[in-house]
Amino acid sequence: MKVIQSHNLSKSYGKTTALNDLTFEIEENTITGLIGRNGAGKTTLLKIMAGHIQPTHGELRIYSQKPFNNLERSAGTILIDDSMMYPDSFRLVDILSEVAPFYANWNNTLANGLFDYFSFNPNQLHSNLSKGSKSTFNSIIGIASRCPLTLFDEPTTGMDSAVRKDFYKALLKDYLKHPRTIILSSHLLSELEEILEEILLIKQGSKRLHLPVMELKELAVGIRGNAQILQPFVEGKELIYREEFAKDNLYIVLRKELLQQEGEVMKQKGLEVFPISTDDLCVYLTASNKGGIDNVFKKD
Amino acid sequence: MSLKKIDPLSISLRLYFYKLKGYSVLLYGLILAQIIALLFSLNGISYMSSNNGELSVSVNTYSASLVIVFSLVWIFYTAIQLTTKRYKRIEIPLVTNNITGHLSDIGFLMTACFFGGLTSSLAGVLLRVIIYFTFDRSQVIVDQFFLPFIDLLLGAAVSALYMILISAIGYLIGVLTKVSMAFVIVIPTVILGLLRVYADFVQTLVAFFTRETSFPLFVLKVLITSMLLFGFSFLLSNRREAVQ
Amino acid sequence: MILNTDSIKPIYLQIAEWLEVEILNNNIQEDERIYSQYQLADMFTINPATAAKGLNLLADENIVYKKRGLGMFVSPNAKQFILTKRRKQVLEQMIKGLVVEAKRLDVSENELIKMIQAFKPVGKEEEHL
Amino acid sequence: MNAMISLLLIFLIVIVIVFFIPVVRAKLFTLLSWKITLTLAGLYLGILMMIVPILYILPENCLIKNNETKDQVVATSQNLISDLYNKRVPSERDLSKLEGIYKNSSHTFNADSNHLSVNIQASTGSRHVFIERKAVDDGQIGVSSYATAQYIGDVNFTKLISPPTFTLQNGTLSLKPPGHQILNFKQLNADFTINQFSNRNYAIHELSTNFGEQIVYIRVPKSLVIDKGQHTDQIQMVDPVVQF
Repeated sequence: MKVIQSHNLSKSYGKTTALNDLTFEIEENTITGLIGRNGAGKTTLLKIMAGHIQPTHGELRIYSQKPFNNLERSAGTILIDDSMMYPDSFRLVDILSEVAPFYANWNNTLANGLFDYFSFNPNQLHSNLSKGSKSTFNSIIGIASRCPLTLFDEPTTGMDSAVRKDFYKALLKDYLKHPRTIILSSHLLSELEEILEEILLIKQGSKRLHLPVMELKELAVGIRGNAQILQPFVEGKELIYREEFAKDNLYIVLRKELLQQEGEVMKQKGLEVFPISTDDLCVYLTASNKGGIDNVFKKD
Repeated sequence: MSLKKIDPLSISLRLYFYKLKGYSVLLYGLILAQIIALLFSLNGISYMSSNNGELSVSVNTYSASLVIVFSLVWIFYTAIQLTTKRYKRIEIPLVTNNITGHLSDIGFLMTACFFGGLTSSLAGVLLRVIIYFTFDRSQVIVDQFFLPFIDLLLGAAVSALYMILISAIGYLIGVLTKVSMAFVIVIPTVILGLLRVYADFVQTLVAFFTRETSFPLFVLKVLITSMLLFGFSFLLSNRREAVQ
Repeated sequence: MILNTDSIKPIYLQIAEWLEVEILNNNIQEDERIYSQYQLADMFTINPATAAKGLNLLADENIVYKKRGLGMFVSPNAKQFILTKRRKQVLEQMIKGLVVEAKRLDVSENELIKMIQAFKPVGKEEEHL
Repeated sequence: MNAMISLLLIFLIVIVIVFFIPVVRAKLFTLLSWKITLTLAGLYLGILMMIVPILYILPENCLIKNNETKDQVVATSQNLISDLYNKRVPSERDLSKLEGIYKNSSHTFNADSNHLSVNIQASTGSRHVFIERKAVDDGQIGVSSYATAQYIGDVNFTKLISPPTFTLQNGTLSLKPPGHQILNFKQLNADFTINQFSNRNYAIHELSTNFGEQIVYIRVPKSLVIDKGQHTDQIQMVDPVVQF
């Protein structure tokens, strides 16, 4: 069943376009990674899903309802981001007990268990937490609320790597027991790649890719070697990335399916053919101009 | 997935209790304002004296009206505050929509009005007791010293009603400024303009409430006006996006 | 075992290979029930869909078989099959690389064979994943 | 009292300022959880409510009362003065039996001489001295001082007027005024919220001051010689029998 259906979704703030003609669907009870660079529109998309803002054009439906100003959707959705605020008269321990009544599936044992595990001081104020601790605390709420649609916007900002791992582990373990639809946004794919099922890659508000994360690893292939030998093979093919380096050396990235049987031939001609890590691939796919930062320095 | 019907009233009630606890800090402002007003009140509100050479006679008049006035200022400020980003952001992580957000805000304001009305009215009693014990009793005039209990209740109800009215005005102003920052300039200009050019109109408007001598009619006027003001705030903000 | 997340090798392949090794080492007997996708997801902190793909890979090769409602079980001749497959695939792949590299380094065929014969592995044979 | 109020006010204002400094506020809020806040607010309301019964058990007879018959009383005392000047003495001979007249001192001296001169210090205000000759020669001089109705607003403060002091020496009766007397009354006013609906006349009292007159009434033995000295116009004989 499709939980989220987005159709030609666009959102602009004044003259700036945050989302541009996004069409995609997300299955129920999957974990999807929303990947994009800073400013790609991840937060805007999540806010539309959570019903905090409404689209400028097109529409997004969750369980076939528009989420904006929709109480039913609000009850079934939680968006965890670093702008979450709690009243100053609540200590951390108060927040957990005060937020609980709003979520039908809230699990107190889990919330308190995680709270103790991450050794929070129950009497601290939310606003006095460090960035990392705040992210951790918010994530506890995100996991324990067990909302049918759980959205995390850059949940691990400021967390140290041990806590990150624990967070992903906790999220996955609870997901296995209580499946729900989870969307995690991040600018970095590698740290959450394993727990994802799908990946939605956006670039400047537009969809770049939406596919199972397993396919991403085999999507593209990199070839490196002498430019004269390499050039004829890739002539006329659409390249994801191309970089000339050293003397007569060329590095290109292209879709695997474009290569077919030529791979073996290339290897025998001394070209290096190798898979591309998902992180690199995301960087190439979301790069604003081909050639990357090197181009800036080449102009001299 | 949960597609079961969510009841806006029960959510509003949950939000109301959340805000009652969460915003409770605001009550310190009210209590402080009332205590300061009470201390000001101990200096009397009016003074007259006459002298015939051998004898000076003066009368100092005391009233706790200032406590009510301060409470009104507080509720006005508080109502505006509730519409600001700072407070609206507190709703965001919770289950809410515009209606439940407003209803719970109003719930909080009503509670504050009830509390403020009662305490500001009782402050008059405290003022009397302080005067009884600190001044020369033989020079304290008995008339209106012992307020009839029924008047005390009436005073509390009327103060609460005035607070409700002012909170509705403040809330609407707050919402207007959220709709467009232009209102931050427009509202004071309009008020000043009205005062200057249509002073009579403003007076009539004020007198509509302050000159009403029938209590039931007053209740009706205040409640209907407040409902209209709050309703207008609802309409203005219903399609507004949450704070960014 | 901890997955090598930096590896280029897809995680479902790593899972499938790990299960093969478990079978080779007799940690899972033939006709014994193998881990479910959820157990694997929990053990390795991976998405259950990824784990399922690893299991399906084994099922496609008849290393495991499905029993309706009971889960997946190791096929009776799984161990033998894995050994044959590994010999064929892994070794062949390595030799291919070896030959290409030898050519680049101008090592003749005879020299290469001598080098292979001269190499005496120390200790036990290691498993490569 | 005022100094104390000012101190408290300054203290409170400092608290308010501190309250609005973000850093201090944050520190403060770590101490003020909603439980504490609501408890304190409840305590505040509770204390105010507990004061209500205290107000109603306070004894009221020590407070000064209003007089509803002010006009009549003022008329009586003015009539008395003119009656006395017209040598019509009330038959009781004790003026305080009249409405609105208050006797604030009474002395009896033994005459130490066969004549009497009355010494009234200058600037004693409107003090009328009346001398009545008794029908007998009992050698005793009776001096009483009276105040006629004195009002501020509706409050009759006649009884609070201090009497002059009298001394008799060598046939001279000296009258010493009590010095500048200050009366500072406290009147309470119901809050505007109550006044708006109350049928009682709760508006601030009309605060016209009505200073009355002070009368010194001296009764002397039949044959005493009276020497009016320089105060002829202030000393009036009220015994029609006696000839000068």
